[in-house]
This record gives sequence, structure tokens and C-alpha cells, in this order.
Amino acid sequence: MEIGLNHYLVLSTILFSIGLVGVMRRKNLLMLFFATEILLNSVNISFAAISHFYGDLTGQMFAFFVIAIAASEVAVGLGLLIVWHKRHNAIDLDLMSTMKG
Amino acid sequence: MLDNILSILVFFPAIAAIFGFAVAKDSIRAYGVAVAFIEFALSLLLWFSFDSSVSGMQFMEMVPLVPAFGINYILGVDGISLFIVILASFFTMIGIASLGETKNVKNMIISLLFLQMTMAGVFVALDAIVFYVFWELSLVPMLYIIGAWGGPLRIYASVKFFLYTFTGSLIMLVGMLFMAYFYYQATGTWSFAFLEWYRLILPETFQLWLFGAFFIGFAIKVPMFPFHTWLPYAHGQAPTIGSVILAAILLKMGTYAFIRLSLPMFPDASVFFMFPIAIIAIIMIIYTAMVAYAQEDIKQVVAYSSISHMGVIILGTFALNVEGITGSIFLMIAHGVVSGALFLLVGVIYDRRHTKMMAEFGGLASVMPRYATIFGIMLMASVGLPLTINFVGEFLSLLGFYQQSHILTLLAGIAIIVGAIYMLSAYKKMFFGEVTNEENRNLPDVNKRELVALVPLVLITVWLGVYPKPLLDPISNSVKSVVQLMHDKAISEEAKTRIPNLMDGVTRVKETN
Amino acid sequence: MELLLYTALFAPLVGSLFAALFGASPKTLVTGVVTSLLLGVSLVASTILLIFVITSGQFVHVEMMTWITAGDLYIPFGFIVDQISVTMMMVVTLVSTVVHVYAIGYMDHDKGFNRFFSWLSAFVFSMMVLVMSDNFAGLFIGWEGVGLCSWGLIGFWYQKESATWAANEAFIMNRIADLGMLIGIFLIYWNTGTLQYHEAFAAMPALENATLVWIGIFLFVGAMGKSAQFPLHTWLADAMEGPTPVSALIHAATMVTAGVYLVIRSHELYALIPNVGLFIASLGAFVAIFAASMALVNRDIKRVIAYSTLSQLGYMFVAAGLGAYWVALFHLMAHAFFKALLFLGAGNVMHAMDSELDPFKMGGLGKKMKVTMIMMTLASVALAGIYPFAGFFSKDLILEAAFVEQHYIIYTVLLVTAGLTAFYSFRIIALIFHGEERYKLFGFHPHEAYKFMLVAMSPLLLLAIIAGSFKLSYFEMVTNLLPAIEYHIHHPLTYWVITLGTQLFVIAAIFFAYKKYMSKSVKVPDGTSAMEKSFFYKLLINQYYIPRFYEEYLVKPYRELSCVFWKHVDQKVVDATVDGIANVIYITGENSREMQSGNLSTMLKWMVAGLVALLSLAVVFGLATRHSDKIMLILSGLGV
Amino acid sequence: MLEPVNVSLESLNLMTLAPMLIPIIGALLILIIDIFKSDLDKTLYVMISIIFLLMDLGAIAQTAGIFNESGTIMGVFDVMLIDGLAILAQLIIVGASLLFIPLALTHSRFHEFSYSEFFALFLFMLGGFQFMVATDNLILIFVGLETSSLALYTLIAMHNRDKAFEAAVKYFTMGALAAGFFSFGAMVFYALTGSIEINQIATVLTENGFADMGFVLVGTTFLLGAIGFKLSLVPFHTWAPDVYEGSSAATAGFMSIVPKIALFVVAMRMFEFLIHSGVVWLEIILYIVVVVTMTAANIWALVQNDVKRMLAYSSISHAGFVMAAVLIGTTQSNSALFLYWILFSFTNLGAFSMLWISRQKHLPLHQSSDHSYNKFAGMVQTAPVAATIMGLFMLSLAGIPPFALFWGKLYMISSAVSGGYTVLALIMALNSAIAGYYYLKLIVFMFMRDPVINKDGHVFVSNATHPLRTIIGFAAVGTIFAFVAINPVLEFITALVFKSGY
Repeated sequence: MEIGLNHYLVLSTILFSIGLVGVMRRKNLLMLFFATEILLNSVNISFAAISHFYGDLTGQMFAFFVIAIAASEVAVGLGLLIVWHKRHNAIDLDLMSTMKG
Repeated sequence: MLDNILSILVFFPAIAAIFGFAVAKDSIRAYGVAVAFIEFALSLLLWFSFDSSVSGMQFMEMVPLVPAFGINYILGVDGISLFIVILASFFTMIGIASLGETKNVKNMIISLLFLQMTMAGVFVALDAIVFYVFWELSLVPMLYIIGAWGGPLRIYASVKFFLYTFTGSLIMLVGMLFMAYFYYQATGTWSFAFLEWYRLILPETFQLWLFGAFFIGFAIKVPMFPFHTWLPYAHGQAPTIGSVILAAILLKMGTYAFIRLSLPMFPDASVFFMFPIAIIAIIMIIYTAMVAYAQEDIKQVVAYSSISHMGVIILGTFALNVEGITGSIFLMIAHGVVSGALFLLVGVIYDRRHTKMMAEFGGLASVMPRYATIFGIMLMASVGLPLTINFVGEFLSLLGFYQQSHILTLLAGIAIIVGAIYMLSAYKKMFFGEVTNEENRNLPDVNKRELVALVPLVLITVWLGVYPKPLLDPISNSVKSVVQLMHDKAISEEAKTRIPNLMDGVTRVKETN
Repeated sequence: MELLLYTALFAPLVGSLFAALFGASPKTLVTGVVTSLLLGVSLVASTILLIFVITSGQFVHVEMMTWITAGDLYIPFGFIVDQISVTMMMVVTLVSTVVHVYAIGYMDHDKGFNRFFSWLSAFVFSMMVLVMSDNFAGLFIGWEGVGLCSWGLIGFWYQKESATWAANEAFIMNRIADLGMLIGIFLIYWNTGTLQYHEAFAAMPALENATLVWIGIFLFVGAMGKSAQFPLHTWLADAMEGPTPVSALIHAATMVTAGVYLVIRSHELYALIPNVGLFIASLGAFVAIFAASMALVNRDIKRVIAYSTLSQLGYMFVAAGLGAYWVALFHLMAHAFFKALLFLGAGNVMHAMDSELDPFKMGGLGKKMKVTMIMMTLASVALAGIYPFAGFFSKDLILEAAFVEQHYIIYTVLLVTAGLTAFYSFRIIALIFHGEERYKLFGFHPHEAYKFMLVAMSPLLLLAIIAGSFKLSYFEMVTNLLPAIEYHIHHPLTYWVITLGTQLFVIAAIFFAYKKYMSKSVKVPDGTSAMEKSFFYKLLINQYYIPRFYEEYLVKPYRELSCVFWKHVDQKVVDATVDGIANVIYITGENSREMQSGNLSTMLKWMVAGLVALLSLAVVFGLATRHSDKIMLILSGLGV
Repeated sequence: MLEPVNVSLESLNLMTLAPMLIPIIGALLILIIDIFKSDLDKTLYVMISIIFLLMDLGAIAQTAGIFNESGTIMGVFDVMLIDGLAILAQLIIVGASLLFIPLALTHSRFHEFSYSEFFALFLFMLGGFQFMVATDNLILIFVGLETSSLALYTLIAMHNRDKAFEAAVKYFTMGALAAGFFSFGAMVFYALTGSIEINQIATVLTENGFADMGFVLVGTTFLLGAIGFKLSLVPFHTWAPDVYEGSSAATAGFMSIVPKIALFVVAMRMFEFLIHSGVVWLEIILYIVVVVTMTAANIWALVQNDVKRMLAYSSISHAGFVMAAVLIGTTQSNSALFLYWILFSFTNLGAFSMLWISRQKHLPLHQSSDHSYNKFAGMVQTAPVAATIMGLFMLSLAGIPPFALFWGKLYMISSAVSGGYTVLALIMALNSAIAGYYYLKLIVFMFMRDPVINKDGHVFVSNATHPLRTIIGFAAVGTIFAFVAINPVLEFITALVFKSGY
């Protein structure tokens, strides 16, 4: 059968949901970052698909920007993660709750 | 100088207070007295240059503040506000002069001067926002005075005082904004000026809602039952000077605002709410009087008694005729003088014994005869004996309301009975009988510093009781114009009949009870 | 003339203020002397005014200054001297002068000497204001002023619990009545537009009857308080806690008669509403016998006299109520003289017996204090209304009036009362001055009062004897103002029967009293005798249990209700609600701050949850669009 | 084989880029300096940043001038869009930054400021914000958003304490999620309209009369989630208190102002056209969100024990209060938004700076946290002036007249009233009353309690240096005498907002 726009959108939605679930469930900081990457990339898929559908490049541009930003996010994120690991040599989320209330 | 005497009157104390920071601790009292005296002199000057025959505003000043939003700095004084302003400056003066506090007295005096500014401001402001500014600002120094020099529960009391009144006045603010918006819709320009709001005739439903919004703000300030519970705490915990200013001036803001805002702006609503409010007033009168009778702490007795008297003021205000409103305004001043004096007197004994429990005393009449005499005079004034200042006000207020309802006035008249009951029994507990408590055996009688404050008050009490004319004439002059304005603005038939029309002589509404 | 008027009015005030200067300092004779002199001045001025009024038949009317003006209300300090007020002025100044002089001796050893005279003169001033004012407001000033002074004088010995209690009771009870009076004043103002006597009364015939009745009733309520009419009578007997001169001046001669004065003053009103008049008369008659009955058994000289005062006030109200205003005023005057005399005599006795008041503990004092005995006896004779003493002319006149007006019940009541009066008056005379010298048992050493005190009393004695002879001239004078109704029983036979009958009845009562209480067998009652056990005795000695009733069913409940209001309503309900609201908000915060657990994944969950919530709302909205109209309706409520 | 693109430079209208480029150039300059000579003193960097910020201001002023003559300016392939909102927002951003940067000159040294990177990142961040407000292109908004956010995470982390790192990580992670939301939302709108320029989206949607409303709502939801996160609207606010507590007081103060104004502008651009074109759903949602944010944040602020955390919640509540303007969406309300935010900016910065100068390097025993209430007990006796100024800021935040924020509240509530949102107006008023309590709590501690142990007031001004004093003084004076400036400011704002059609 013919793969249409909707399939891509559905796929990206599913991926996005997976990402959301991951974000909610993961206790490991690194895994959390992966989950967020999934979120962004799911969006990229649909952007690409839609831009193909409309036949203009804006969507792909957006996708590129998203990729770039995702990359930089990873950079910052990993930096923070390493510092945290140095200090506590653990990357478990549940340890990070000194501030509350 | 006279052209902007009001601004001077308002801001002189504040500026003086700022300079006051530079004055050394030990000589600050003298400074404070000097400033307060000048302020008082200025207010007297205002009185002498005031033209009693004019019923409208005088010494008007107008500076655009936020013209884009119709906010202007407008001041003006008429018979209604004149004497309260004078009273305020007077009490600040004698309050500072007889100040008993010693713990960082400097902050105390500076905050008193700031308080004086706000008090003067509230009563001369003719722009809703300016009015509101001073109205709210007056809370701050009072908060500090109660909270920093008060009794054991002072923080609870001060915060309660602040938040309670603050909440009320915020609702009032919404009301003001609505009023301004209606004005904007009617005329196409924003304005917060009272005098322009007066011209606006609102449909009755709007009047009811807005009256309600303003009412909450004012009622909490007065305070009216059932919003009164902050007052006993505030008085109970506040230092003497705090209670004096609070009772003498701050409470009057509410009743004054009723006359300045609610009545002329919402005549129909005023008539509509007249009886409910009258009933609340009667509850205030009788209920709080009984509560006062049950107190064991003399200061609480005075505190509740002032709620009871405020009830009479409210009643007079909502008589909606010249006699009643004039009476209520006069009673504001009278109650200011008397309750202020009573709080000072309580302060006198508190300084000596550091207790306010009546059970601790007894037989003071033989120990401190001068004190007993002054207290007695003020007590008699407070129960409204003729030829004392209070009687004139109470008499006129009740007389005025009698036109509106016989039965309710009869009930309200019980004030003179219950008032006598709690005051006399309190006096009996404190001054009569044998001296039981050894500590009271040789208490010093009132000293000079205290007499400085008390003697003038006694003189005023008697003078204005015997010859209230100099106050009554300007007051009733201005009140006449207010009542006439209300009558002309009134829409509903009932309002037309309830509010007398002064143009033709028909001022008496025949009605059966 | 005006100068005289001001002198008469303000001399007492000056005296009072002068004495007040020394208020706190120990006794200085000068205060007593000065105040008495100033009162003498006032007396002289009043006398001249009296003569002027009699001779010229004009009034003296001055308006000193404005008091209250607001709207249409205009109240001046206006004073008028007409036949009515001048009579009162005479009574007041005369009696008070006497009492002042007398008090110099009586208060000799009291450390509150100066304070006493200050209060006493202040009282006289207020009383003068009361009687001389030309409007109701001025009347009210005096009205409250005398109330204040009687508070101060009843509670003069403020160390005594009973005294201060009585003082407060008197003040508060009067306040209750004053409310009535105030309402009456309001009614007058809103219906006639003024408070000046002449204008108001001039306007009254035009008003509809109902209004007039209300006015009449409320004013009379005021009068009931001051004149201690039932049910506001209890304070008068308790007021005897005050020094005796005070009782003589305030609670016999002057203040208590203010109520009668008010009714007489507003005769033009009451003439319009005879029903109210009748009510007043009936109440008066009732009070007359009611009080007399309590006087029968009481064992306190001053209280007995107080009750007799009460009873005489009843007489006056009968007269006033029946429209015989001049008679009422006449009796008021005469009564003032002999009743004051009686009190002062009692004062002497107390002095002699160091403040012992129980006549049963006296007896045979006649030997020690002849003059006092004579004075009191004569005063009692006058009170009993024996020809030719003052009482005969004034009191029997009231009987006649009642008879002529054909209110036979009232007449009978008054007649009986007359008998009772004679009996209890001479009961105490006999107990005090005659019979066994029981006081010896209690180790008293009685002695006669100072000479000048007795001299001071003499004018009263004189008047008590001869006052009756003024009747005609007085009638001439006062009827210029008051309705001149001659009360004559036309049938001469009936007249003689009634008059003589009354006389004989009274005399019989007197002899019975003497016989019963001069006998050697009189003992100090110890609650054993059969009579004391009898129901009526208990009833009377307990004043019909009315004071106890007030205590139990008014005072106590009021006190308890106040406590309930304070402790439970004010604190537990009103205030608790306010704090409750605050606390609810605060506690909500405390509980919901857990949401901020600080755990990162919880935070993320919250974000996603929020997103999901919004999405689901989106779905809901998608469904709701079908029913959008209803929803818009709801939203319009929110102002959306 | 594509033809070479040829575009005339003037059509690009590069001048529109100037305001954003200036800070970026500044940042690069700082980095270059650092390369050649490291460990220079922070004062140098502070001054460089200030210079560039001033230049930035100049550029903005110039654009403002052009805007006044020729209305809205498009540039760079119509990506840039300079209208009144953009200008106002940039003014606030740069102005607030000018107040913030000198806070680096503290007495005791905090080592984040000794890094030159700090300032570079700071300037980059500004550039990001300026891009966000000066465009209606979702891509550029996204880019600006992320640039600034990433910079901000780093700045927070640079405070170099455990709490700081925790805060940074939390903020970062949630930020990443928010970024996901944003891109998804943008994607949905792109799918619906085939465009990512807000005004084109608007036109397309109105043309087809919101045919697939469901998807519009979905897209809106995601964007609301993302924007709500940055604006800390409940329930996306959870990061705010922790991040404020973790980062240094100065940074917290900065965070409470600058990012939010940028996002408010985005929200206005994005949502108001939807509301005006009758997406009732969004109206209801915003109504709920606004009310809940105001109220809940207030209630949580009541129960805080740490002043900074309390201020964090209060800023959330203020944000909710201001978000109401977007909901009302009249010219008056939009002007009220800017007026409020200007007044709020220096009041709040002042308050945070007061905390900042009282920052201790080491925590005394009697304090549960850096700025716990009991630290300030009896401050008036030991440091009266500081106490008075702090009290002043608290009163202003509480909306006590005549201090700065009162006028903002006044105009905002008034706009609600004239917008027909009666109930909302009342709720706003009552919330101010609740808020009164926790501001009062600090005043109570400062003025009515006695000091816990330390009798010397030095702790409260331990960091104070002349620049800081100047700034605080400036903030205080502004707070007191705001009423003088209200009128011109208001007129200026209203003119700009009206001219740009909001």
C-alpha cells in the first residue's frame, strides 16, 4: 500500500508519545536525555514529511534547526551531567531533590 | 501660601519626618512636638481662612498626575472634612506631646508624622486614586506602630488589622475602577475626580453593585458588625498612642467615605440599603455595648464602646437628611475627642500599673482624685450627657434617623441606656469601693505631661458641648448641598421622597410607624 | 429683670465651680459658706422675680445664645420665668438654701466636704436649668444634669458598695426613662418643627390625635423615671444611701418632682388627650397606695420617708392627670417644704444616733432632742393633712378634685392612702421620740444637732405650717397660665361630710399609730413575732419582691447574655470565621506544597499531565461546540 | 540546476538585525579578548557588556524612530519583524540587563563572575531574546528561545554550588521537554497551514474558517505548554522555585523578568489572534490557567520559609497576573502588560539585589537556608536603611500605593474591568490581598521581631559596593517616585502598542 502523509504523522506522534513516556518514567539522567532526543526527532520526521507534502523547504529548514538545537542541547546537557556525576558520582534523578516545598 | 495650604498641610509632616531621621535620639521628641504644633497651627489657619458660608469645596488644588488615565492630584476641603483634618493634626500634636514610650521613640515619632500625612491626605483628597493612595498608605505606619510597640499579641493584631482592611479596600478599588469606566463610557474621557463622578447618574442596578463594593471597603474600616473583630485586637495590643490615633481618626475614614462617596454617588442605592444598614448599626450599638459590658480589660471596654458609637454615626449618616448627616459628622469629631481621651486615660493607668485589668483596681477615686475627675468627665461625655460634645452628635443623629423610622430609632436609642450600663459599671469597678490592692495604695496622680494632653481635651469636650455652633454651621452648610445633590440625582420614587428636597420647604416625610 | 434671671440661674453654678476648685483638698468651711451665700443670692433674685411676675403678670423671657442649629432644627439656650417656673424656682432655691446651710453642720466631719457642696450646688444649677428652660431640649439638659448630680450625690460615699450600686441603679433607671423622653422630643420636632414650648404647643391642636397620644405617652415615660413612678420606682428607696441633706433636697423636694413639673408644663398637650391624663391619674393613685403600703412596715426611717414621698408624688400625678394642674403644683410646693423638713429632722436623728436608721432601736429621744421632735411632729401633721397645716390645703384639694371629677375609685384609694400616710408617719414619730428609751440597750449617746442647723430648718417649719394660707393668692397668680378650675363640692352637706370625715379618719389613724407604738411593749423585732411571719409583712418588707425580680430576671440575664455574646458569639463565631478563612487558605498551601516534591521526574510528570489535561479539554471542547450556545450563556456569567 | 539567487541588500533591510547583532558581537569580542589574555578582572567585562548594551539601546531607539515614521518594519526575507511590541520588549530586556550586569561587582568574590564566559553567554542570551521578540517566524522564535535558554542554563550552573547544578539540570531537562512541545506545536500549525509565520498562519486559518478546529486546538495546546513553561504558568511552573533558589539571587531576579517579557510578546503574537478569531476554548483555558497560576502560586508563597523561594512563587503569581492581559487582549490590557512589567522589573530586581548584597559565603547555624526569614529578624535595629528599602520593595510588590507596582496593578485591573472581565478583576484584587500576607511576613520579621543572634547589621550589606548601592538606590527611587513617570511611560507604550495593531 501507498505510504501517505498520515502514516508519517502517526509515526511521529507515536514516537513523541514514546518520548513522553520515557521522559516520565526514566530515572537515569542519561536515559532522560535520550528520551528528549526522541521527542525532537519525532517532530523532525513529521516536519520533513509535511514539507515534502507541501513541497516547500520551510519544514526541512525547521528540521535542520531542530537537529542543530538538539545537538547543542546534548552538549550542554552532557556537560551538566558530567559535573553532577563528578560531584555525586551518580546520575539518579531521585537524588536531586534537596530543594522542595 | 493659602492657595496651596492643603498640599502644605499634607506634605509638611512627611518632609519634616524625613528630616527627622537626622535629629538625635534624645531631642527627637521636642522636634516632633514642634513639627506637630506647626501642623496644627496650619490647620487652624485653614479654619480661620475658611469661608463658612460657602457650601462647596474650598482651597482646591489640581495637578495632573496621569492625565492619560484621568488621574489628577486634586485637593479640596469643605465643611465635612475641615474639622476632621483639624482633629487629626490636633491629636498628632497632643499624642506626641504626651508620648510615654521610650523604646526607640525616634522611629515612633517619625512614623507618627508619616501617619499624619496620610490622615490629612485622605480627608482632603478629591480624586479617587489620590484618596485611595492615602487610604492605603495610612495602614503602613499604623501597622508598624502596633506591631513594634504593642503587647504580646502585637504581630497577630497588626497583621490582622492590615490584611483585613487591605482586602476590603482592594474590593473598593475595583469599585472605583468600575466607576471610572462608567464615567469613561458616559463621557469618553477617564476621570477619577469625585466632583465629576457626582455628576454621573447611574442606573439603579449599577448603583447597588458599586455601593456594595464600596461598602465592603468602608464597613471594614469603620468597622461595622460583623467586620469589627480586628478592632478589639488592634486596640488591645496597640500602644496608647496607637489606640488614640486609631480610634480618633482612622476609624473616621470609613464613615467619612460613606458621606463623601457612597451617598452622593449612589443616592438610590443608599435609600435601598438604608434599612439593612440601619439594622446592622443597631446590632453594632446594642450587641457591642453588651460585649463591652462583659469585658474585664478596661481598654477593651473603650474599644468596644467605640464600635458602639460608630453605630450611631452610621445611623445618622443613613438618615439621609441634613440633621442626621450633620449629626453624624459632628459625632465623628466628638467621638474622636472622647474616645481619644479615654484611651489616653487608660494609658495613664497602664503606665503606672502595667495592667489594664479592672479587677486589679478599685478605689482609685481616693488615690488619684484628679485622674478620677477627668475620667468621670470623659465617661459622662461618652454616655452622651447634654452639654458634652457627644450629646450634640448623638442627639442630631438619632433625631435625623427618626424621620426615616420610629421603631429603629427607638431601638437605636437604647444606646444611651446600654452605654450608661457598661461605662458606669466599669467606672465603679475601677474607682469606687475601698482600695483593695496594695499596689494601688500610693499611685501618683496624673502628672504634667499627661495633663498637657488631657486638659485641652476636657476643655474641648465642654466647649463644643455648650457651643457647637462654629462647627455645626459649616458642616450643615456643606451637608445641605450633599443632600440636595442626592435628591436631584435620585431616580426611584422612594428615594425622591426619602431624601428631603431642600429647595421647597417640604423636609418632613409624614409616615406612620 | 434679665440680670436677675441670670443671677438666679448662674449663682449656684458659680458656687459649684468655686467649691470644685477645692474639690480634692480637705475640708475648708469657706466652700460651704460661699455656696450657701450664692444660693441665698439666687433665692433673693427668684423672690424678686416672683414678685415681679405676680405684680405685673408678665413673663421674663431671654434667649442667651444658640445651642444647636442643623437643617431646620434650631435650639437656643432660652430661659423663661413665668408663673409655673417661678414657683419651682422659689421651691428649689428656698429648700436648697436651707439644705446648704444645714449641710454645713451635717457634713461637718466628712472629708468630702468641699466635693459635697460642689455637687450640691451643681445640682441646684441643673434644676434651675430644668425649670427655667423655654424649650424641651433645655429641659432635657437640666433633666440629665440633675440625673448626673444625683448619681454623684447618692454615690457620694463611694467607698460603700451599696452607695455606688444605688447611684448606678438610679442613673440607669433614669436613662431608661430618658430614652422615652428623647423619643417624645423627636416626635415633637418632626411634627411641629420646633422644640420651643409655646410654638410647639401652639402647633399641637393641629396634629392628629394618635401622634399627640404618642407624644404624651413618651413624655410621661420620661416623667415616670424622674418621679420614680411604678415600675421605675425602686431606685428612689435605694437612693437613701446618699447623705440625708441630699435626700431632703433631691429625693424629696425638687428632682423627683421634675416629672410632675414636666406634666404641668405640657398641660396644653395633656389637655388635648384626656385618656392619657386618666392613665396618669390612675397610675398615680396606684403608686400612692402602693408606696404607702410599703412604708407601713419598713424599719428604716429614711426609706419610710422616701416611700411617703413616692406616695405623695402619686397624689401629684393624680391631680395633674385629672387636669387640676395648679393643684398638683400647689401640692408639689407644700410637699417640698414639709417633706424636706421631715428629712432634715431625720438627719438630726441619724446624727444623734450615729447613722442608726432603725426606729425600733430608738424611742424616747424626745427628751434629748425636743426641737427636732417638734419639727418632725409638725411636719408629719402637715403631711397627714390636718387643718390648718399646709398638707390640708394641698392634699385634701386633690381628694376633692378626684371627687368632683367623679373618679370615685381614685378618690377612695387616695382616701385610704391618706389614712395609711398618717399612720406610718406617726409610727416612726412614736417609735423615735416616745416610749421606752430603747437606744440605751445599744449604747447610743444621742444629742441635739447644732443650733444653726435647727435655725436653718425653721423657715421650712414655718412654711409647712402656713403655706396653706397662700392658696388664694397663689391661685390668682398661677391660673394666668394654667386652667383655672375651682374644685368645690357644691352640695355643702357632702362637702362638710367629706372634709370632716377625712380629718377624723386621719386623726384616728394617728392615734392608732401612737397607741400602737408608744406602748412599753414595743420591742426590737427579731423576726419571731407572728406579724413578721405573716405573708403580707414579708411581702411588704420585701417591697413586693420587685427589686429581687429585677435582679433575677433583668440584671442577671443581661450580664450572662453579655458574656455569651463576648465569649461565644464574638470570639467563637464572628472572629473565628475570619481567622477560619485565613487558616483555610494557609492550610491549603501547607497541604498542596507537597506537589513541589523537588523530584525531577515528578516535575516532568506534572508538565506532561498539564499537557494531557489541556488536550483532553480540547477534546471536551470539540464535543461541546455542538452545545456552544448554552456554554456561551454560562461563560457570559464569567464575563468572557 | 538552480539559478543563483540574487537579492538586493536594501531589500534585506539588514538594519533590522542591528539590535540583535550588537550583543552577539560584544559576546564574540569578549571571547576573543579572553583568548589573547585570560584572567583579566571582571570589571573589564562588566564595562564592555555595559558599553554594548548601551549601543544596543541606541540601535533599538533608532528602529523605534523608523517605526514611528513608517510603521511595522519587515526585513531579511520578511523574517524579522520590528513593531511596537518588539521595540518595547527589547527596551525592557536591555534595560533590565543594564540593571543586572553591574550586580556582578560584588564585594566578596563569587567565581561565576570571574569567568569571561559568563558575560559572553549573557550577551548571547540577550541576542536570543531579542530575536524571539523581533520576529513572527516560529523557527526564529524557536532558535532564539533555545539559544537564550541554553545560555541561561549555563549561567545558572556557573554559580557553582550543589543547588545551582541541581537547578540547572532540572531547568535544562524540563526545558528540553518544553522545546519538544514547542516544535511539535509548530509542526501541527505547519501541517495545518503550510506556513510557520504567525500572521500567515492567522490568515490561512481565518480563510478556511478554522475548518479543523481540533488540530488547531492541539497545536495551541503544545505551544501553550512550551510558552507556559517559560512563563512558569501552573502546572508548568514546577521548575521555577527550585531554579530561583538554586541560582544566585541576582540571576534569579534577572530570570524573573527578562525571559518572561520575551515570552509574553510571543504569547501575544500567538494567542491573541486566536482569541480574537473566537477560539473560545483558548479563552477558557487561559482564564483557568491565569486564575490558577495567580491563586495557587500565592497560596504556596504563603507557606515558604525562605525569602528567595517566596519571591520565586510571588514572581510566578505576578506572571499569572500579567498573563491575564493576553487573555483580555485589548489595547489597554496589552499596554498594561508592558507598564506592569517595566514597573515590576526594577521593583523585583531591587528586591533580589537586596537579597544579593546580603548573600553570605557560609551559612550560619540559625539559618535553614541562604535567605530564610529568621535571618532578617530585627533588621531594622541593625541595618535600618537596608530594612527600610527592603520593606519598600515588599510594599511595592504587595501593591501598596503609591509605590511602583500599584500603578501597574491599577491599570491592569482597570483593563480587566473595561474588558468586561468583572469576576477576573475581583479575583485579581483578592489575590493581591492574599499576596499581601507573605510580603508583610518579611516586613514583620524585619521591623517587629528582635534579632536572633547577630547584633551587627553588616551581614545584610556584606556584599554592598558602590555600583550595587547605586543600582538599589535607583530601584528604590524608581519605586517611590514611579507616579511621576507613569504618564509619559503610559502614553509612549500605548502609542507603540496601538500603532502595531494590538
